[in-house]
Amino acid sequence: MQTRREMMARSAAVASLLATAGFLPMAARAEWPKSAFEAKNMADAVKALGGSAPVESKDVTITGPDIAENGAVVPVGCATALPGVKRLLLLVEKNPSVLAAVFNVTDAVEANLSTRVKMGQSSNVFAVAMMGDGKVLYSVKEIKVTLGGCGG
Amino acid sequence: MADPMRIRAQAAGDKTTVRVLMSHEMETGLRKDSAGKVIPAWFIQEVTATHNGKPVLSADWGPSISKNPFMQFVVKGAKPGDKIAVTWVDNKGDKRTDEATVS
Amino acid sequence: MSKQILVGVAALALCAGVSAQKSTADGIAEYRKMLEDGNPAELFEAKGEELWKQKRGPKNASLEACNLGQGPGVVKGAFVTLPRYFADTGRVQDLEDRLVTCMATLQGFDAAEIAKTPFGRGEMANVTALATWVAGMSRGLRFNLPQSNPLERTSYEIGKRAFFYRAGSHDFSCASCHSEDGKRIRLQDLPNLTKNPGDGIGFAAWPAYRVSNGQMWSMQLRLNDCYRQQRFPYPGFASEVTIALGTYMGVNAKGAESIAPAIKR
Amino acid sequence: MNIPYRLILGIALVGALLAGCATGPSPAELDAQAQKVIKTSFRDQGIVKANWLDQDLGLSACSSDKEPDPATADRIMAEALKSVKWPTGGQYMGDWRAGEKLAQSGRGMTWTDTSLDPKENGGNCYNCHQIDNKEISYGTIGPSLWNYGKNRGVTDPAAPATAPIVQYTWVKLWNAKAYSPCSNMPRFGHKNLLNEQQLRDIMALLLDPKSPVNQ
Repeated sequence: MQTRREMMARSAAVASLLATAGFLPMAARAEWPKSAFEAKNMADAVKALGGSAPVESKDVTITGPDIAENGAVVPVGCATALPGVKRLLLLVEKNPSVLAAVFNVTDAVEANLSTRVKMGQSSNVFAVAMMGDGKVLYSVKEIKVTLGGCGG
Repeated sequence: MADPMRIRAQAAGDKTTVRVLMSHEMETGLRKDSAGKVIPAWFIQEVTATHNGKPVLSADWGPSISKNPFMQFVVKGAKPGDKIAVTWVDNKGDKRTDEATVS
Repeated sequence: MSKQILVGVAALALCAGVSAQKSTADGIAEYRKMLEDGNPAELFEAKGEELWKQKRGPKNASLEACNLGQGPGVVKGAFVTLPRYFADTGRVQDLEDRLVTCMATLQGFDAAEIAKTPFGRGEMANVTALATWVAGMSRGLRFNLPQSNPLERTSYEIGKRAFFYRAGSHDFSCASCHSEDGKRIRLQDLPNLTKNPGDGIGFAAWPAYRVSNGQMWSMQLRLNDCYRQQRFPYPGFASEVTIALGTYMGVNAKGAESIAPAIKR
Repeated sequence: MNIPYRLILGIALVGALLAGCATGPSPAELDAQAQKVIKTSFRDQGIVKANWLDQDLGLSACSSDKEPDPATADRIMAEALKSVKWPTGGQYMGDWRAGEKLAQSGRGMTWTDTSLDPKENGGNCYNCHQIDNKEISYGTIGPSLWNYGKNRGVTDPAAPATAPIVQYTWVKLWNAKAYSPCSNMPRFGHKNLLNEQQLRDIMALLLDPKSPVNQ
């Protein structure tokens, strides 16, 4: 385990290395997909990312708890074993910004990602896989958000 | 300058599980302070990861990602001693890169 | 629970309620388990370690000579013996109070100024990060507060009395919520702090990262917010009542394994 | 070693014996020290004043792990019952929907709140009680109130036959110490935590046959 001082010293070097290497995904994406994050539902978000109409599929998995003790941090994951996946998306149906995350995957990583999202209320959560052949597949899970604490 | 990330990269067989914790407010832009003024949006928009300098993953995030974000992914073929680096960039243009050695 | 089941047997409707409740409890347990891997408290531990080693303050010194009760610079094992009596200050101190003493004597910070700073700001945020790291250095160790000094025993007795002291608009005391086994507020389990609540529960879990607001909470902040919700007036940082309560809970937790810093709703 | 034996004896009998074998301050001295520590450790903050630490008879008699003696307990209950104000015009029932909202809210009377007006306060009910069983997030410090009215046979809260249970419930909400000297329940009416209309609304949540609690 290196010390953080070393890590910080290295970070500048790493950053410049990435810049000179011409960081491919960054260059390819150009910029943050604002319209997708402003979409009010899953279909619109997928459309804004250039995808077709999503179809429910058992080949995409969404993981998360049935009940979250607090909506501020809800652990969720998306995965698929299908070959040729380009992007994995996580969406929370009842959030003001429905799209939570877009993961642009390469062959060097598994199509299996986890993060934590905020949920304002109980809601459906979607995992979407955008495939290389143009197909868009999704699965859905309802996560309940409970009221916690004394509320004072 | 933003606080450092915590990156743990652990190899098991030919797969390396990477867990990243980032120090960030992830403010949605929808909350109000005690005086009723809207707190401006401030969140990480882009996350990228490299394995020995080679890009393996990038992500676009919205304000729905939790404060002090966590992300887990699995890199194929990474071995102990390899370097995993993660970079984030937020909507104000702040960025931070940290690196960990696969154990 | 057994009482609930008995009542359930008497009334079918209630019985259904119990089984629904059980699946809720399972769901919450699953949620908590999922959060354990990747506790943002780690970010604060890292910051605390750096603050401990960094030369700072008017005297441009690190905290590496700070005596937390195990000798100068000894961090491992200190957390599970605090609060305790310190001869140099002549009083019983908890971790945060002791850290402020070290910041004042070694680094030249103004202790009274730090004590007045709101939680999460300036040097107070640094005290919290330091406490988080110091606590983490005793992860897996068992609580064993000394009670050999008379002031330590007095602190325990005062803490016990403060624990049961009812007041405020709602007539609450600490004991209103924390003196019986198996109780909850909403879905939150309430540790019984009048005795040893077990490994990693109650006193053995704080500092903790609070998911609800994304903040790192030290024991002082934990007690401060308990008193807020108890509808009590504002307890001063490291005031005698907060340290006495720490002694009471810490002595009661004897033998419990520390999991601090934990992650909490 | 006869010290443990003497200790056990001391606990089993009276505090006087225990004091006899203790080496530090006596229990009475510790009581006085604790009072002093409590008085000096807190300060005013926002709407909450340091004098909120002051105790009446009931609170001081219920501030240890021991119950008050029977005479004191009787006095606390009698004084509590005397404190109860009955609703204007004998109107006990309000709107159960408003009652449910109050039951859900745990707000009010902390130093981060800004008003002492009961209108700003919640009832905190779900913090400690199961009420409508559709709400899964409920506390267990108090008993379940699911089917509160139904279980007590209330089909018409205005009927004379139900008057005793209606009045009992009003007293419980106004000053729970009338029935249990060290009750954990806040004295919602007596301490002006909820106003008369708010209490009526919670009454309806518990007793109205149309309330979801009684389905």
